[in-house]
Amino acid sequence: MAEITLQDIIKPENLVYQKTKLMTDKTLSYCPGCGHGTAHRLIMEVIEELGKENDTIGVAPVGCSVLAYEFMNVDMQEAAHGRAPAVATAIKRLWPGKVVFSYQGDGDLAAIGTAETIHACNRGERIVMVFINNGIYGMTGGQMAPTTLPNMKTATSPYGRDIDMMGNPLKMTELVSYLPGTYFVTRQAVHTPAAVRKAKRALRMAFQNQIDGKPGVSFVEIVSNCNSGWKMEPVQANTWMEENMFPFYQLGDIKVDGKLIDR
Amino acid sequence: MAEITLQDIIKPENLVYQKTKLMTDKTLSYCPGCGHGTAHRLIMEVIEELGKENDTIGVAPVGCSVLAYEFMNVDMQEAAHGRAPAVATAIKRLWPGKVVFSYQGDGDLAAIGTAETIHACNRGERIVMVFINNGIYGMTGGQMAPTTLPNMKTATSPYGRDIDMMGNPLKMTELVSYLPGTYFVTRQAVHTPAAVRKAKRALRMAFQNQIDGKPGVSFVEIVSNCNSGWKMEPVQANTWMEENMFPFYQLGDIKVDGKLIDR
Amino acid sequence: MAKVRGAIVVDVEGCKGCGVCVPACPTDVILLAKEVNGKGYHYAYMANPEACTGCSNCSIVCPDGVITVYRVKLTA
Amino acid sequence: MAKVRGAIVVDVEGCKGCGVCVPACPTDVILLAKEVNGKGYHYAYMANPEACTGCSNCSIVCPDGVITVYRVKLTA
Amino acid sequence: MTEEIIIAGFGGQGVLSMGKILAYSGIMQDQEVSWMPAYGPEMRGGTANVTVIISDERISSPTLTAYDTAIILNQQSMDKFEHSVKPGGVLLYDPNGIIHPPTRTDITIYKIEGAKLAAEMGNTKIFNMIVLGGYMKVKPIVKLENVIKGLKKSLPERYHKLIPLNEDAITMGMKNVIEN
Amino acid sequence: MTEEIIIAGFGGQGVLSMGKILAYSGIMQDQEVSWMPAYGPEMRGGTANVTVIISDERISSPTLTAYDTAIILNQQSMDKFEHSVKPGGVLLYDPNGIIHPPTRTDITIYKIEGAKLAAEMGNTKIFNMIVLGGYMKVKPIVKLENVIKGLKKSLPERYHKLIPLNEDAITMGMKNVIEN
Amino acid sequence: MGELRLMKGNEALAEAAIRAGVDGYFGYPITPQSEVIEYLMSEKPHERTGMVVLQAESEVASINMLYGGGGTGKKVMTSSSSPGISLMQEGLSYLAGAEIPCVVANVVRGGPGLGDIQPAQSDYFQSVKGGGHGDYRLFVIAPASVQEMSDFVPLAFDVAFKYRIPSLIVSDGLIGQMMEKVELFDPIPRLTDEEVIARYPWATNGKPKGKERRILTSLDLDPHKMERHNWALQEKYKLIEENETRFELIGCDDAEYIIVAYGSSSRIAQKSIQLARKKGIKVGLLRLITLWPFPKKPIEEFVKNGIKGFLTVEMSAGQMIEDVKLVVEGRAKVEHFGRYGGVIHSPEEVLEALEQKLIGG
Amino acid sequence: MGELRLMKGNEALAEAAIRAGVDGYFGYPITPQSEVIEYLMSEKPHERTGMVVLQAESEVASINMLYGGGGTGKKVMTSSSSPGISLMQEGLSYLAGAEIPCVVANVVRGGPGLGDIQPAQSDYFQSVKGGGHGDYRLFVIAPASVQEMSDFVPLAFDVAFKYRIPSLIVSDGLIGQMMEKVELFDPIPRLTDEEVIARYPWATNGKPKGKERRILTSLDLDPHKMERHNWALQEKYKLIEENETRFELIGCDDAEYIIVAYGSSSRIAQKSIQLARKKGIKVGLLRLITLWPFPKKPIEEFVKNGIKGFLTVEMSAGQMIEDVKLVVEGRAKVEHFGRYGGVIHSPEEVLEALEQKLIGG
Ligand SMILES: Cc1ncc(C[n+]2csc(CCOP(=O)(O)OP(=O)(O)O)c2C)c(N)n1
Ligand SMILES: Cc1ncc(C[n+]2csc(CCOP(=O)(O)OP(=O)(O)O)c2C)c(N)n1
Ligand code: SF4
Ligand code: SF4
Ligand code: SF4
Ligand code: SF4
Repeated sequence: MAEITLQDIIKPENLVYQKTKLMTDKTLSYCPGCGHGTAHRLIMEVIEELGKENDTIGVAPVGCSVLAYEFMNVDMQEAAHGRAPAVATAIKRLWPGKVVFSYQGDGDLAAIGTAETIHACNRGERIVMVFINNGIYGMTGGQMAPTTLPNMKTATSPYGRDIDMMGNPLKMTELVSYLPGTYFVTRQAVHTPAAVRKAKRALRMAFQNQIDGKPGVSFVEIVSNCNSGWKMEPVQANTWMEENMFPFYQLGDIKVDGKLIDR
Repeated sequence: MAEITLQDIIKPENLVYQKTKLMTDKTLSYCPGCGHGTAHRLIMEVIEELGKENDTIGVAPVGCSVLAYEFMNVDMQEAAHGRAPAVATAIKRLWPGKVVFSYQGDGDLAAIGTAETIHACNRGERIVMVFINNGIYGMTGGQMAPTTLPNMKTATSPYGRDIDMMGNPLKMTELVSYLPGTYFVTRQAVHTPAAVRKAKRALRMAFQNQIDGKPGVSFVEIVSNCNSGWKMEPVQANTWMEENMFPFYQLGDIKVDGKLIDR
Repeated sequence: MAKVRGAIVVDVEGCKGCGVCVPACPTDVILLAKEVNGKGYHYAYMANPEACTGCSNCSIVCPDGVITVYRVKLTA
Repeated sequence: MAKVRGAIVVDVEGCKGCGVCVPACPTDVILLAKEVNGKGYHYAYMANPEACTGCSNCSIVCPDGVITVYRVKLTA
Repeated sequence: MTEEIIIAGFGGQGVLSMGKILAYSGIMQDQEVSWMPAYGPEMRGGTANVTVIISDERISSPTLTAYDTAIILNQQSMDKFEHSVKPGGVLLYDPNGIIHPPTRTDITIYKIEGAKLAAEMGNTKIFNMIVLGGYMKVKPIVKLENVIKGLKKSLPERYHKLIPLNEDAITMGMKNVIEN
Repeated sequence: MTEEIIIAGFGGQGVLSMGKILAYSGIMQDQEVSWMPAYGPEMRGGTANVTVIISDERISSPTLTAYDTAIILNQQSMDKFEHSVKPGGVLLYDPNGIIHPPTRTDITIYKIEGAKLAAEMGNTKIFNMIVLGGYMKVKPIVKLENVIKGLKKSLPERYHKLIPLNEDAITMGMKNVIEN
Repeated sequence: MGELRLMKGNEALAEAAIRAGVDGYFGYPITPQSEVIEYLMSEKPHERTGMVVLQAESEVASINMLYGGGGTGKKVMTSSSSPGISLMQEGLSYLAGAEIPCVVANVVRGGPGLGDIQPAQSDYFQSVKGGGHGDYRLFVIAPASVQEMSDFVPLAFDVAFKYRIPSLIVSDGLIGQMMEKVELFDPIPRLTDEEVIARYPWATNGKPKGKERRILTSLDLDPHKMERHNWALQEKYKLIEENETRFELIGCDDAEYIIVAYGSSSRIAQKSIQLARKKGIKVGLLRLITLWPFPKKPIEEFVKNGIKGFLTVEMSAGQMIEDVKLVVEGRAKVEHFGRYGGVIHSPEEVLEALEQKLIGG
Repeated sequence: MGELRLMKGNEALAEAAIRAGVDGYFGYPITPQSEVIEYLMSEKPHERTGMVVLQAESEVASINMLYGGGGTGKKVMTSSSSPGISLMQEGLSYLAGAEIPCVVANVVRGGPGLGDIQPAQSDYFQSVKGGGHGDYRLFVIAPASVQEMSDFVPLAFDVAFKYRIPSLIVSDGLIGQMMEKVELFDPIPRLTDEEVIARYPWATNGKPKGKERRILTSLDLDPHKMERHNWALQEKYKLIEENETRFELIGCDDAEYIIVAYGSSSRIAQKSIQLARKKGIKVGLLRLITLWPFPKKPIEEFVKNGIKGFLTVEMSAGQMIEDVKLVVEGRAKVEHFGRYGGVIHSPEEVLEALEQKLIGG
C-alpha cells in the first residue's frame, strides 16, 4: 500500500463531514462541551437535507439558546420566556406550508411555559418542538429546573433538590405523550456519535412528519449536559448524565405515528 | 299502624337532613339545576363533619363560582383566573396546620391555569383541589373549554368543536394523576343521590388525606352540568351528561393512596 | 307496609324549580307545582306525601339545598 | 491493513477544548494540545493521524462543529 | 326629533329584541339609533332593560337617566323606572304581575295586556310584539312598514315566514292599548 | 481620601474576589467602600472587571470612567482601561500575556509578575493575592492587618487555614512589584 | 355607501376585522368583549376570507401568538378586557421592542383586580404610558361609537404596519355592548402570501433565496446597541406624534370652557354640552381620538386663545388629566370629574361638575 | 451598632427579608436579581427563622402566591426584574384591589422586551402609574445603596401592613449587583400565628370561633359598590401621600439648579454635583426616596424660592420628568437627561447636560 500523506487526504473531493452552511460562522455562545451546539447543528442539517432552508421559521426561547438566531441560518424569532409554543402556533397556522419549529430549555418549556406547551400539544399543532433538558436553568446561572433530579445541587437547591419541599422532577415528555395531539414523541441525547445519529434520525422523522402534514406535534426531547451549571468538566458531565439522568429520563421513542410505544 | 300526620313527622327530633350551617342563607347565584350548588354543599358538609370550620381557608376562582365566598361559610379568598393553585399553595405553606382547598372550573383549571395546576400537583402541595368540569365556560356565557367534547356546540364553537382546528378535549385529571405529587385523584358526579353519596365520600377522603398530612394533592374532579351553557333543561342536561360526558370522562377513582388504579 | 314514614319541607322561595329532585325520589313523592314562587319558578312539593320514606335522596341532590327531610320509625 | 484513511481538520480558533471528541474517536486519534489557542483553550488535534479512518464520529459530536473530516478509499 | 326610550322587564320577555327591532326600524327610516342594554349581573338577576334612542341627529349619550317613554313589564322595573320618565312623557305597561300600578300624574300612562293577549293568541313568544304595537300606537315614531323592514333585516332568512304573525301581533297591540 | 480602582482581567483570575478583599479591608479600617462588577454578557465573554472605591466619605457613583489606579491582568483590559487612568494615577499590570505594554507617560506604571510567581510558589490560586500585594506596596491605602481581617470576614471558617498562605502571597507581591 | 347594519360595538369590531383582511385573530373570552370571538367563530371567517380564528389557552398565549403571527408579516389581532390586558403587558413590551405590528383591543371594565364588568376608562395610564417594562409606546386609539369600532380597525392596522408598532384600540363595556347603526366598509382582500413577502422584507416567513435570514428579537446584550435601538424607537415615536395625532372639536368655536374626554365619556359629555348650551354656558368638547399620541396642539391653542378652563371627564379617578396638565402647564384651570369602578357619569352631573368646579369655582 | 457586612444589594435584600421576619418568599429566577432567591436558599431560612422560600413555576405564580400568603396576614415577598414584573401586573392589580399587603422588589433592567440585563430605570411609569388595570397605586420606594436595599425591606412591610397596600421596591442591576458596606439591622422575630391572628382581623386564616368569616376579593359586581370601594382606596392613597412621602436633599441650601434623580442615577448625579461645585456651579440634588407618593413639596418649595431650573437624570427616555413637570407647572425650566437601554450615565456627561440644557440653554 502506497504511503499517503495528509495533504492527499485533505482535498475537497474527499470531504465527508463539514459543518452545514445552515450554521452561521459565528462562534457559538455556549460553554465548551454544551450539547446545545450539537442540537442546533442537527436541526440545521435536517432542514438542509430536507431542502427547507427557505421555508423554515424557527422560534428561539429565552434561555442559553436565546441567541440561537445568531447561529441558525434560517428565519428566526426570539420568543418571550416560555411562550415559544404559542409563537410557533400562530406562525404555523398563518403559514401552514412552512416548516416551523420551537427550541426550548427545560425551564422555558416545563416551568413558565407549561400551559403553552400542554395546549400547543393538545391542540395538535403541526410543528416540531425541540426540548433541551439539561436539568437546570443554564442561562440565569444554574438554578433548579422542574427537571432537576432529586438531591441534585443547583444555585437554588444548594443542599440538593428536596423532593418534599421543592417537588418532583417533571417528565414533561411523558406527559405530553398522553395527549392525543402529539404525533411523535421521543427522547434523545447528543453526547456520543451513536446518540447523535439516533437523535438526528428522530429529528428527521419529526420534520418529515410536519412536511407530510401528519396531525399533531412532533416532540423531540434531548437530554443534555450543562457542565457549568453542574460544575463539572464536559466529559465528566456526559458520564454523570449517562449515570444519573438517563435512568430517570429514559432514552428512546415514546410515541410514534400517534401511538404510544410499549416501554 | 296508626295514622300519622305530616305535623307528627316534621318535628326537630325527626330531622334527618338539613342544609349545613356552613352554607350561608344567601340564595345561590347559580342557574336552576346547576351542580355547583351541590358541590359547594358537599364540601361544606365534609368540613363540618371533620370539625374544621374554624381551620379552613377556601380559594374561589373566577368562573361561575366566583361568588363561592358568598355561600361557603368559611374564610375565603377570591383568586385571579386560573391562579387558585398558586394562591392555595402559599396559604398551605404558611399555615400548614390549616385545611386549604381550591375550587375551580375547567376553563380556570385546565386552560389559563394549566401551569399552576400542573406545578401545584407536581410539587405535591398538601391541599385539596376541587375541579368542576362542566365542559364549558359558564360564567362568560358558554364558550368552549379545554374539556368541551368533540362536536359539542358552544358560543365559540357554534358549529361544534372541530378537533382538527380547536384541539382535543383535555383530560386534565388523568394528566395530573401521572404526577408523583398527586396522592388521591378521582372523578365524580353529583346529579343523582348515588353519585352525590360517592362524591361526598371522595371529598371526605380528600380532606382526610390533607388532615392526615398525606404527601400530595388530593384532586377531586366533579363532572357537572351547565344547562344554560348547554342550552338544555336541568334534568335533560343530566341525562345528556350521562350519555355524553361520562363515556369520555369516566367516573371513579384514578389514584388512591398515591397509587394509580388499574381501570 | 311501611316501617318508616318521611316528610320533606321545601323552602318554596328558595326553590328554583329545576326538577332535579323529582326523578331522584324513589317513591315518586315530588312534583313541580303548577304555581310559581316569587321568582317565577315552579317550585317542588310533596305531591304524594304518603309515599315519602324520608330517604333524603331529594335533599342531597337538590343543588340549592332547599329541602329539609324528616323521618319517623313506626313501631309496627 | 486499513482499507480507508481519514483526516480531520480542526478549526483551532473555534475549538473550545471541551474534549468531547477525544473519547468519541474509536481509534484514539485525537488529543487536546498542550498549547492554548487565542481564547485560552487547549484545542484538539490529530495526535495519531495514521489511525484516522475518517469515520466522522468526532465531528458529529463536536458541539461547536469545528471538525471537518476527509476520507479516501485506498485500493489495496 | 329625538325619542329616548327605556324598555324594562324580565329576562325572557323579549325586552332586548323588542328594542332591537325598534332600533332597526329607526335605521330603516334613515334615523340615528342607539341600543344600550344593561348587561352583566343585572341581567343575571333575571331582569333586563335596554335604552333605545331614535333621533334625527347624531346621538350623544346612549345611557340616560330620564326618558321620553318607559315601557315597563314587571314590578321591579316599575319601581326602578317610573320616576325616570320626563314630565310630560309616556309610561306604557303591562299590568300582568304589577302590584303597584304607576301613580304619576305628570305623565301619560298607557296599559297593554300583552301577556294576556299573547296567551289568547296561543303564542307567548309574540308578547313583545304586542307591546311594541301598543307603543307604536301611542308614539307613532316608527312606521309599521319600517318595522317590517327592520324585522326582515334582523331575523335570519329562515324565520321570515314568521313575519306575518309578528305583524298580526303588532296590530293586536295597536288595537288594545288603552290610556290608564 | 478617596481611592478609585479598576481591576480587570480574565474570568478565572480572581479579579472579583481580589476586589472583594480590598473592599472588605476598607471596611475593617472604618472606611466607606463600593464594589461594582461588570456583569452579564461581559462576564460571559470571559473577561471580568470590578470597580472598587475606598473612601473616607460617603461614596457617590459606584461606576466611573476615570480611575486613580488600574490593575490590569490581560491585553483586552489593557486596551480598554489604559486610557482611563487619571493623569498622575497608577497602572499596575502583570506582563504575562500582554503584547502591547502600556505607553502612557503621565501616570506611574508598575509591573508585577503575578502569574510567574504563583507558578513558582506552586499554586495558581494565589495569583490574585500576589497582585494585591503589589498594589498594597505601591498604594498603601489598606493595611496588611486589615486585609487579613477582611480575609477572615470574607472566607468561610473552613478556609481560614489558608490565610497564612495568602499572607505569604501578599508579601511576595509587595516584594516583587517594580516600577516600569 | 357601504352596507348598513345595527350591531354591537364588539360585533362591529369583529366584522371589521374580517373586512380589513385580518389574517389571524387569537383571543380568550372575557366579559364584556366575548362577542368578538363569538361573532368571528359564527361567521366562519375561514370560509369567508381564509382568516384564522383561534381560541387561545390564555391572554398570555394570545399576545404571544400575535408576536409569532405578526412577525411573519400577517395582520393579526386580539381583544380582551382589563385583567386580560394586564396579563399581556410582557408580551406588549416584546412586541414594541421587536417592532412587530398588530392590533390589540381593550374593552375596558371596572377595576382594579377582578373589579366588575361595567364600563370604565381606568386603564388609560396602562395604555399610554406603557403598562409593561421599558421605554415604549403603543399607538392608542379610542373609538366613541360603534361606527368607529369598525372604522378604527383598518386604521389601527395601517398605522401598525406603517411604523411597525402595536396598535391598541381602547373602548369599554358601553361601546362594546351597545348597538348602533354602522356603515360597514367594503372588504379589503387579505394580502396573498406573495404580497406579504414582497411588502414586508423584515418579516420572518422563510429566508428568501440568496438573501440574508430575518431575525425578530427585542434582545441586545450590548447595552450600547440596546440604547441605539431605543433611540431609534424614540425617533419613530416622534414621527408618529407628528403624523398620527387625531382629535375632534365639537362646539369649540366660541367656547369659554372645554371638556376633554374620549370614548364613552365623550358621548356623555356631548349631551352635557347640549344641556349647558341651553343654559347659556359656552362650553365645547375636545374629544381625543388618539390617546397616544396625545393631542397636545388643540390644548395649546385653547390656552393661547385664553380659554377659561378645562374639565376632564373620565371614567377613572383622574388619569388623562395629567396629560392635559402637562400641556397646560398652569396657564389655565384644569379640573377632573370622574366616576369609576364601572359607574358611568350622567350628563346632568357632568354639567353640574362643570358649573361647580370651573365656572363657580 | 448592627453587624457590618460587605454584600451585594440583592444579598442585602434577601438577608433583610430574613431579619425583617418575612414569613414567605416566592420567586422565579431572572438576571440581575437571581441572587435574592439563591441567597435565601443557601441561608436555610427555614432553619433560621422558619421562613418559607419557594421557587415558583413563573412570576405569574409568584405574585399569586403573594396574594394567597399575604391574604392570610403573613409577611410575603417576591422579587424579579422587568419582564417578570410585567407578568405580575394582573396580580398586582388584584393585590391592590383586595388590599393585601406584600412586598415586591423590581431590580430593573434595560427594555423594552427581553432587552438586556444591564441597569435601567425605564419601569418608572409602570411602577407609579399602575402597569396593571384600574385605578390603584403601589407604595413605591427606591433604594440608592446596598444599605437601603436592607433598610427598606422592613419599611416597605410597615407601610404595606399599615395601609394594606402592596409595596414595590424599585432598584436596578447596579444596586442589585454592587457590593457595599451594610449595617444589618437586628432581626425582628417573625410574628407567631397567634400574633398574626390577633393583629390582622381581616386576614383569612380560619374563621374565628363565633365570628364572621373573612373574605378577600377585588370583585363587586355592583358598580356602585365598586365605586365606593374605589373611593375608599383613593382616600387611603391621599393619606399615604400625606404621611409616607420621603426624599433627601443634598447640597440644596444655596442651589440655583436642582438635579432630580433616584436610585442609581442619584448616585451618579451626586458625583456630578461634586464635579459641578468644583467648577463653581451651584447645583443641589433632590433624591426621591419614594417614587409614589411623589415628593411634590420640595419641588414646590424650590419653585417658590425661585430656583432657576430642574434637570431630571433618569436611566430612561424621560418618565419621572412628567411628575416633576406636573408640580412645576411651567414656573421653572425642567429638562431631562437620559441614558437608557442598560447604559448608565457618566458623572461627567450629567454635568455637561446640566451646563448645556439648563445653564447655557
Ligand atoms: C419572564 C421571564 N422570567 C425569567 C426570565 C429569566 N430567564 C431567562 S432564561 C431562564 C431559564 C433558562 O433555563 P432553561 O429554559 O432550562 O434553558 P437553558 O438556559 O438551560 O438552556 C430564565 C429563568 C426571563 N427572561 N423572563
Ligand atoms: C385574566 C382573565 N381572563 C378571562 C377572564 C374571564 N373569565 C371569567 S370566568 C372564565 C371562565 C369560566 O369558565 P370555568 O372556569 O369553566 O368555570 P364555570 O364558569 O364554567 O364554572 C373566564 C374566561 C377573567 N376573569 N380573567
Ligand atoms: S326523602 Fe326520599 S322519599 Fe321522601 S321525597 Fe325525598 S327522595 Fe322522596
Ligand atoms: S332540586 Fe331543589 S331547587 Fe330543584 S326543584 Fe327540587 S327543591 Fe327545587
Ligand atoms: S474521523 Fe473518526 S477516526 Fe478520524 S479522528 Fe474523527 S473520530 Fe477519530
Ligand atoms: S469536541 Fe470540538 S470543541 Fe470540543 S475539543 Fe473537540 S474539536 Fe474542540
